[in-house]
Amino acid sequence: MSDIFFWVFSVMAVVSALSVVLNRNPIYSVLSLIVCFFSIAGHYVLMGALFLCAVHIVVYAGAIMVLFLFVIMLMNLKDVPEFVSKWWHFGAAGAAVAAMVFGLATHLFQSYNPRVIGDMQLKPIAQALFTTYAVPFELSAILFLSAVIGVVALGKSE
Amino acid sequence: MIKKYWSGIAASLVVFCLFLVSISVFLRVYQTGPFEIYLFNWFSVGDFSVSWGLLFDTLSALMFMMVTGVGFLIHIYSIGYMHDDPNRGRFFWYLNLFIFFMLTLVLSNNFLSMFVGWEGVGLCSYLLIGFWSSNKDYLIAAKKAFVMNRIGDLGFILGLLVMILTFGSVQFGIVFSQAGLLPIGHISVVLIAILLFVGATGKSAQLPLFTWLPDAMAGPTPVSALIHAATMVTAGIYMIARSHAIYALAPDVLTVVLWVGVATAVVGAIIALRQSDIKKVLAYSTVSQLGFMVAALGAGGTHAALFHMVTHAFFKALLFLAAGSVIHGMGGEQNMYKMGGLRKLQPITFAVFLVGALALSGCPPFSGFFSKDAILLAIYQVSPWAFGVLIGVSVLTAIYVARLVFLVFFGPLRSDVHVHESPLIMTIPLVFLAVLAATAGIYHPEFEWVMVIITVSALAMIWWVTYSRYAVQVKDDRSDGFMSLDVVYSAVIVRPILVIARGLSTVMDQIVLDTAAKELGQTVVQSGESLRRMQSGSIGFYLWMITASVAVILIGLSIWPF
Amino acid sequence: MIPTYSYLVLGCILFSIGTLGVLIRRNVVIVLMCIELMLNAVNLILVSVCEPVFVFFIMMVAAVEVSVGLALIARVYRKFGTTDISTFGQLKG
Amino acid sequence: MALLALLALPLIGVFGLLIFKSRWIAVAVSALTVVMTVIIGRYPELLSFFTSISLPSFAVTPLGLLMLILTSVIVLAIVLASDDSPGFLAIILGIQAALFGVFCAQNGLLFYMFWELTLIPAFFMILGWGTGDKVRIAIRFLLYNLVGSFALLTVILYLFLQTHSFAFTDWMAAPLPLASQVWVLIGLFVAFGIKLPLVPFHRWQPETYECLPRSGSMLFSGLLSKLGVYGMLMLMVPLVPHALLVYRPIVLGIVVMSVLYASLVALAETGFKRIVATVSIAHGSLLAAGIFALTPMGIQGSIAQIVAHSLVVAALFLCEPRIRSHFYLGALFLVVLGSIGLPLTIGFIGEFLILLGISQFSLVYAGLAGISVILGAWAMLTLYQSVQSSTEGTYEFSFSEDIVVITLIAAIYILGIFPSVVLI
Repeated sequence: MSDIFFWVFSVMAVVSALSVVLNRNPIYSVLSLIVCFFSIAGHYVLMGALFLCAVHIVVYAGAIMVLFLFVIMLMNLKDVPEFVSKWWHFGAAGAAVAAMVFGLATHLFQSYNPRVIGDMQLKPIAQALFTTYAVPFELSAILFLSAVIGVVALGKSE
Repeated sequence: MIKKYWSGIAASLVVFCLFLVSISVFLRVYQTGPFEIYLFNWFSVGDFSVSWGLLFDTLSALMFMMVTGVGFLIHIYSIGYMHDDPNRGRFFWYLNLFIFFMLTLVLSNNFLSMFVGWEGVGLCSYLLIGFWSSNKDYLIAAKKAFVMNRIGDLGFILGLLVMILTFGSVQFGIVFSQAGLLPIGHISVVLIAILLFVGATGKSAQLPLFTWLPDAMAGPTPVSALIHAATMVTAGIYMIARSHAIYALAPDVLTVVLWVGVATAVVGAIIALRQSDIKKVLAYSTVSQLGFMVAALGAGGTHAALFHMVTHAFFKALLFLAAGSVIHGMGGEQNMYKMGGLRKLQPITFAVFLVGALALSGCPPFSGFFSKDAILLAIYQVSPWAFGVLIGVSVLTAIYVARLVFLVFFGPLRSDVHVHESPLIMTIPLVFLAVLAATAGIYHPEFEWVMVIITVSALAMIWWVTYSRYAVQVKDDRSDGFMSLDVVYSAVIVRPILVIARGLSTVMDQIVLDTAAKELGQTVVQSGESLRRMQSGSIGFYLWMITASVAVILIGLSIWPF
Repeated sequence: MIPTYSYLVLGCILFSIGTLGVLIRRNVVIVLMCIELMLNAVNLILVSVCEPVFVFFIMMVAAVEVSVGLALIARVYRKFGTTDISTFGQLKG
Repeated sequence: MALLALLALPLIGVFGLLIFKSRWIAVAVSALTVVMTVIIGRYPELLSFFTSISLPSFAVTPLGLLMLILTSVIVLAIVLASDDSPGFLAIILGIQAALFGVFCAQNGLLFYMFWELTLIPAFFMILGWGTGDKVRIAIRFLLYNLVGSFALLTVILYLFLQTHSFAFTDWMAAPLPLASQVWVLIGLFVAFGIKLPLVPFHRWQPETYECLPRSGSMLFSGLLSKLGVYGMLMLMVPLVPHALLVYRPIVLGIVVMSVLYASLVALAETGFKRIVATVSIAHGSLLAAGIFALTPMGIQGSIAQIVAHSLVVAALFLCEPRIRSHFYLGALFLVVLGSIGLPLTIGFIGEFLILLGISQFSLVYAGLAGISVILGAWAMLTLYQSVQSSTEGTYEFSFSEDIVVITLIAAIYILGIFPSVVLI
């Protein structure tokens, strides 16, 4: 059962990701990205990380993607050339990516160790966040605050 | 009166007390044999340690007595000679310091503290040669003396190093007893002997390092008498005599020593023949006589060498002091061609000078005859050739001495200064020294009547010939640049060193090294310039670079893991 | 059951697609979206090895990054009148 | 605790100077450091008395203690003799603090940190108080020294990767293969050779000394150059003994060449400070030669020579102004004698033991190094005589300068007669 869902979500994620990259229209890209995020959320459910799934949907689909949509709709992006102009740029980019993924994979496959998913319930995460990771957690709060201030400062017209 | 002379009197008193000590020490050594006094440990590193200590045996007691005795007389003389010098306090300070270092040299019971004295007397020599520091030439002469002595000192130091490596000690007793266990011609012993001899050639003004001694006459005349005739320059003789146990094991080195001495005697005597400066004649004569002593040491005649060293200390100090008296009377004039006829104007000086001159030429009843005789006898047993050469040198000695006496004391006065006899405080030490120079030989009264007859007749002939040449009609044969090794040294050693130094400083430092550093810097700057062009501002390119770099790092890490 | 390396492979594929998008797209908004895609690929792998706290932090940072990044893009768009990445050449040394 | 106080004291002095701007603070602080270092030397158990605050990475070794005492004495001499502004004195105390750190550090990272820390005040000293073309000279000084620091850092990181520790004890315990010892040797040789400096890394030194004010030259020549020697003794010899032994003829050859080179160049130099600086290169190289002879005698001699050279060169630069009074001509002469290593000065003990140490390895090298005895005497006497016969002379020494000069000279000679204090 979960096998089927795994494959379904996987294919969905890859196809929608490709569609993000390859679509000429930014609106379609955003919409494909939403699809991609939902399929990743599906994977989270498959792995039993329900809380993370919820957070994922709230943050990405709820907040981030709305931001993207706003921005795209606010700007006139009609006359922007969507892809790099020369053919060899594609080649160089492809080669670099291939090399990087190859390098990554060789490292990761040595140390990859999938774990039992059951640990990822809400309580342990909260406990870890407020004990072991208390300081980074507080720091991220400061990060948010500074981001708010920064965005306001940036968005203010001169 | 006292106020003016107090520094000199105090200094003389110190030396006189030391002289009294030396007599008692000598008597004790004579009665009960040698003894040592341990003072304190100087330093010790690992199992090598050096301590300060005094050794009194016949040799050092003799030197002790000679240094303080002659030193005392010269101190007294200096009171008169330096009476109107504003810096006489400093002068006596230096003289006393010299006595201190000289005694350190001769009384030490090990080679390293002997080296302390060795360097210390060189320092005092430097200070006293350059005593009149307003004259730049004197300063240069002082520096030359110091640096040339340092060349010899390097030999001494290296000799000490080999000695420590071989015997693990610098203590006389240990070194000599351990050396006795080594076979004749052992490489370490030969090396030690030759290196120590290099040191001796510097200090005792042997070929090739003797050229500083004539220049050292820039110092006040009592200094020339004390340091550059009687005591310091005999340090090399003392050192070789002291370490005869080592030299006895290195017969080849002894041959070298013999011939260096003979060559020095020849060169010194020949140069002395043509000098116009009264002190330069005596200086070259000292070089020549030191050559005699070194030759005697080379022939194994340690006793003869030491005997000549003592008599030479007396008569050469006498000659220098009498010459000082002449210079003093002439108002500072040192050129013999401007003197003449002084025997009537300075009768006491003339009388004592004559005694010294006869002793130097080896005239029989005077001390010089006996000691030179002993030397020649010792050398004859080893090398008749050297003996023959030295006989020739003796003849030359008689000639330049006669020339000196006739030019200065006979004939008419060739300048218009008012000449006066020196005060009593200067002449009394002269008389004392004259007595010693005349009689010191009787302590060793072994001679052949044949020698007496030959010497006297030869001397008479020489004096007769030279009288007509220099007293009746002055023959101007001065040639100060004659056989000047200075020119050679300057051209072959000093100048090349300076040229190399300047070359290193300009070519190597300022061109090669600075250019290399500059080029290195330029390369870095230029590579920065070319790398800067990669920073095009294109974000797409940056992103590409980031990806590629990550790829390179990751693949590199998997290929070459740390 | 799901094969052992499946999430790793999926993450790598998504990550490479995201990187490719970063490299070949010229619209800076899309580039930013591709970066989000890459972050999500990493998140996926992290969840599969049971590191939920890191995922949590990455999400936080991603949110911050997107908001500031979009504000910057808006600002830049106002200044240059375009979101074409190849026209931004001011980061020159 | 005592060590912590010692390390902090110069820093307190720096802040005190910056706040109150009175040179007496510098005098008081440096006098206090002298007292403290001597007390630590006399009663080493004080170091472990207060164990509540322990500094595991700091310790006082016998060599470090000697360097600490030397540093505090020379700094006191500099501070007493100077009439410089409080800012300048603050820089001097800052360098002292960094030097204390280097001499106490038992950990590569701290060693490197303090090592670098000496550079910053030194750089600003040249920039702020130098004369002549000071910007260029300061940059050149910094670049040369940073190259050395880079070499040092590389070696430290390499050793960290090998041993996963920065502690000296762990480094000494780890056996390195000969091939890597050679690289460590080269790196450290460059690092310490630039600091000392050795030929051919010496070009920054004469102009830097020339450009600095008198107190600065005393500090640079008397103390900062000793960092290189300290590093050689503390790190090089224990870390790469095998490589040093194998390549001793080459390393010693380079150093002996450096001795000869600098002695020769000193003959061609003009100007008091440049000659002293160049002779100082020769002496420093001789010091290094004593170390690289790798014999107990040579190392002992080097340690004695560290003291000798610091005292002598500080006194020489102190006497730098052209003075015509007899007192100062005499003082200068006595110092010059110390510099040419006349017996009865501590310089002689150092030079003799160094030559002895070299001769235990090779008499030829000892002879070559010994030539500097002649050339050095030549150069220094020429220098002295040029001072003696020069007619300039306007500078009047103050009472405290008199005291400092007399004390330094007394130290040079008393240690020469009783050298066992410095032969550790």
